[in-house]
Amino acid sequence: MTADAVTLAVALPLLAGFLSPALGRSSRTAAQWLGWAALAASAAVLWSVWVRLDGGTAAVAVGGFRPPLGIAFYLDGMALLFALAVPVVTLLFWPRAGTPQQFALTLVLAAAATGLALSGDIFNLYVFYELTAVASFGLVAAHEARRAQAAALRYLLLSAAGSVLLLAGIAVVYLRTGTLNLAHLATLAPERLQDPVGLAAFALMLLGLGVKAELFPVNGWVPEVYSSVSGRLAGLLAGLVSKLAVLVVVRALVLVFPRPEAAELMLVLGTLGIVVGELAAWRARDLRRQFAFSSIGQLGIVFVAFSVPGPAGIVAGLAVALHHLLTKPALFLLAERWGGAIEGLRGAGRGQWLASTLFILFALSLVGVPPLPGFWAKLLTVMSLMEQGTGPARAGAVVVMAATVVEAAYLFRTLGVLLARESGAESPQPHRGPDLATASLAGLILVGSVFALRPLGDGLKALAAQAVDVDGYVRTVLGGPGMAVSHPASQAPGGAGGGARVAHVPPEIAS
Amino acid sequence: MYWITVLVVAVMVLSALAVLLLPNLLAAVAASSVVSLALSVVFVIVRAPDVAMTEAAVGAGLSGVILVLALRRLGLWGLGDDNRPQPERFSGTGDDA
Amino acid sequence: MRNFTSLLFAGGLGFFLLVLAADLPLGAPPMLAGQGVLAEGAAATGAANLVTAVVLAYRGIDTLGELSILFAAAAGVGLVLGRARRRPDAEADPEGGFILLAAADLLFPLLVIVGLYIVLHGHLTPGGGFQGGVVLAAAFFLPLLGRPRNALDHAVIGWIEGLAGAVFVGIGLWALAARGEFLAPLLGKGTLGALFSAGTLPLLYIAVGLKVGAEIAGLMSTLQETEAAGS
Amino acid sequence: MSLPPLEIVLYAGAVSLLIIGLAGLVMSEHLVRLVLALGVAEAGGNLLLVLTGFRQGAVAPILLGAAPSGPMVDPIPQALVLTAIVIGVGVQALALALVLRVRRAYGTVHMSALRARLVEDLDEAAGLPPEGSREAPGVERPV
Repeated sequence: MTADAVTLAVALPLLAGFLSPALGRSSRTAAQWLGWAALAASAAVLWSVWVRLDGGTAAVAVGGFRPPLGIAFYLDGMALLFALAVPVVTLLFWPRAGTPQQFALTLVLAAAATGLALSGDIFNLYVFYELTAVASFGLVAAHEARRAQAAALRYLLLSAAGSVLLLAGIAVVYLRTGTLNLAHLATLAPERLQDPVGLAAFALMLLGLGVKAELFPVNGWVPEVYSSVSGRLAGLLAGLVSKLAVLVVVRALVLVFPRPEAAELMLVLGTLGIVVGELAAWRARDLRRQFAFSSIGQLGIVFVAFSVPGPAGIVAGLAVALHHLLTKPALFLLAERWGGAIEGLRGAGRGQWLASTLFILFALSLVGVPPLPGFWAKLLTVMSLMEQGTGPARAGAVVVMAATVVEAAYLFRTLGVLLARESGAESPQPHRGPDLATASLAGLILVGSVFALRPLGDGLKALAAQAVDVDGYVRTVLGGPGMAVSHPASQAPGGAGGGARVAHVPPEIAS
Repeated sequence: MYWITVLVVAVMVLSALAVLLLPNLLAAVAASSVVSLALSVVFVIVRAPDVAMTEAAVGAGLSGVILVLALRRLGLWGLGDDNRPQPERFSGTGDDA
Repeated sequence: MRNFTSLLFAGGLGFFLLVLAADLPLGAPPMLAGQGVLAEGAAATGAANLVTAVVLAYRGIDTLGELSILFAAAAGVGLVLGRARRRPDAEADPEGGFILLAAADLLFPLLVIVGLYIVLHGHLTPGGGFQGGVVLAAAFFLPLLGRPRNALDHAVIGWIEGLAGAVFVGIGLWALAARGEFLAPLLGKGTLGALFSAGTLPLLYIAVGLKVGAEIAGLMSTLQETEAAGS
Repeated sequence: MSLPPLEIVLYAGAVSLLIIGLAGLVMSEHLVRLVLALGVAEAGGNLLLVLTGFRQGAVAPILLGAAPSGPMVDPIPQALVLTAIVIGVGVQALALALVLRVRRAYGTVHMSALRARLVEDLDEAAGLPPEGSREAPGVERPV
């Protein structure tokens, strides 16, 4: 299978999604199997491409148009890892009880998330980002409870405002550079985006993408949405979708805006996110919102880690992000099992030993207790921050460590309540098995990774080295056979055609 | 040409302000359709006929119809002052700030 | 207080964007990718309308994403308002007046023809699947305003939008099988400016037009059928 | 005293729409007006994007006859805006459907009332006692 087939990973779930509601009118089961088949095929395609590339990188010109003109998909380890996570996690968190419409929206969400991981064109990323957004609004609003609709509306308005900012940021970038391709932008950025205007464009895009990534000033929707929807959907949004938005931000930071100011902006917003999220989680009085706020805090750590330039930051960020991708959805499933106010859970964990063990495991890893992966992720983050040595980075490291203490405080408090000896007023009924199966799977992977720390670390380092290799990215996307023939960027930007002109000599404006 | 552009842009911006400031929502919806129409004229001026057509069909036509349908279902189909009548605890402070 | 900070924020952003203007190459954009499309777009795709060339060929997957967004929005509206929840008072809705009814009947064939024309000439003149689709949706929705009792059949709409979307993806997959590239242009380019030219682009636009038309018609009739919110 | 060039007028118009729309989004109270403000902001963004391809004295990017009759404007931003407009109307329809549903469920069309009731609802769903004495709910939500 050639790398070009990777477009199937986006196209097949979309195809199944389009047909699902119509098919579901006659047979809901058929629609469900169609969806599973599409996701499985998508995973198979991505897996075979990954095996074929064998640690290398590749670019796919969608439609066969050479990249600066057409849209390119870029495949490296980081992109394929997250793209592969999409169908797998979606299958695990499939809305089994849903309607064909919900199947369709879930499939569309999966296709869009895969696109976010693979695409190398900023406007194409915007389209996929909007698609994830609209699909998740629909999925949130599909819940019967009226609070889900209110939460969806508030989420929609915030997210749409963010999208306008993102669009404005893209417009500024396009006006400055005349291109949308990330690789092409990477070649032009040193010359055209290294000034306050470029920083402004990054800030606009960061705020726009930050809505999904639960970044500090634009995350008001998080507690409302996560505590109104089913644990499966909350897991999908918190675990998967937020990580892919972060991935897009990281690509933009590495390729297009490699300035210390841009990284510092991310560091500051991430730090504020940690502070606000962890303190709110500490104050929260019910399990769902505690996990929602903790998710904001964890995403803050991810942003802080990624703000460190170079491979060290990428390794740390990937470690925290993958760890959170594993633990938080499982915790949301457990929260659905118990649900409700923390005080009402007194003694609920006794007698449900598997669930309680899993909860303890995830809580310990989230806090960062030594042998577990969460510890290594946080250690990497703090070390890379300290190595950077600037004032804000040190402050960030201190905040990450302080956040650990707060996390320990509230998670152990919750744990104490769950395992308390005396029973609460009413003992909540345990329900459905499948949720526990998914959570157990996550737990097994978590424990298994303890014994594979070295290969995992090496793998992450390889991914990070690839991800920061801007020259490699540019060569792969723009330098392919038959692509460099009349690449417009190779002409001097001052003289090309009648219209191209360098930014700093605009006579009309100077007058 | 220059002054036509200035005039259209002025109409567009003033209608946008009207969308926020008119107390009646039906009037505000009408103003938002005027924004879209003026915008589609601007698109013609900047040599974007495809976009102009889309903006006129989608922005002014379709979204106007959807908004009006929604207003009808909300029972706000009238020319009164929509900021007051809802019997609510938090009445519309700051709506027309 | 909240208003004050908001105003401050908006004012700051405005000031900031206006300052940006001094540093932006307004009116003389660099157009690096744009020049390329202008230079080779017509030859590469066979479409006289270069915007169509970009929409369907160079950035075809954007258009697929856009169709999916409209699809997801329509599905979301269906989920939120609920098909089952038909307005109990719909039967009591009065028929429109003579003028509305006559206009709807007269306009229906006219709008269908105009809509199809716009869709079919998308690769030659301004317009295309999206604009034509909206006109088609209007053609089918207008009679509904006059006769509220006749509802559109949502099963039919569902099949049209599903199949039209499948056709779009299917043409893409065909290109993947034939040329090894998803959504690559197929078939002969034809003479520039002829109705039958530009290979698969007109077919893609027909799929877009049907899908957009079906989705918007379904969306509007769902809104029309839902019960009044206050009741 | 020379007049500002055409692009500046258009750019100012686009930025004004963006600002007016965003200001409306943060300040409006009525849900329908929030949706309208969103539409205005999107219109501004779209105009800004189209302007990135505009150049003086160029013609529309459509080939009439054999040879192009002079420089053309950039077709790429126009294609992008076509996409953005359709996305905008989809989001708007979904938002209005949600407004209708929320109005039916909560009986309010005002944002602050909706937010307060949503928080009450969430507390109730979590089995928390409706507590008035809880320190300002605004502190708990990071916005």
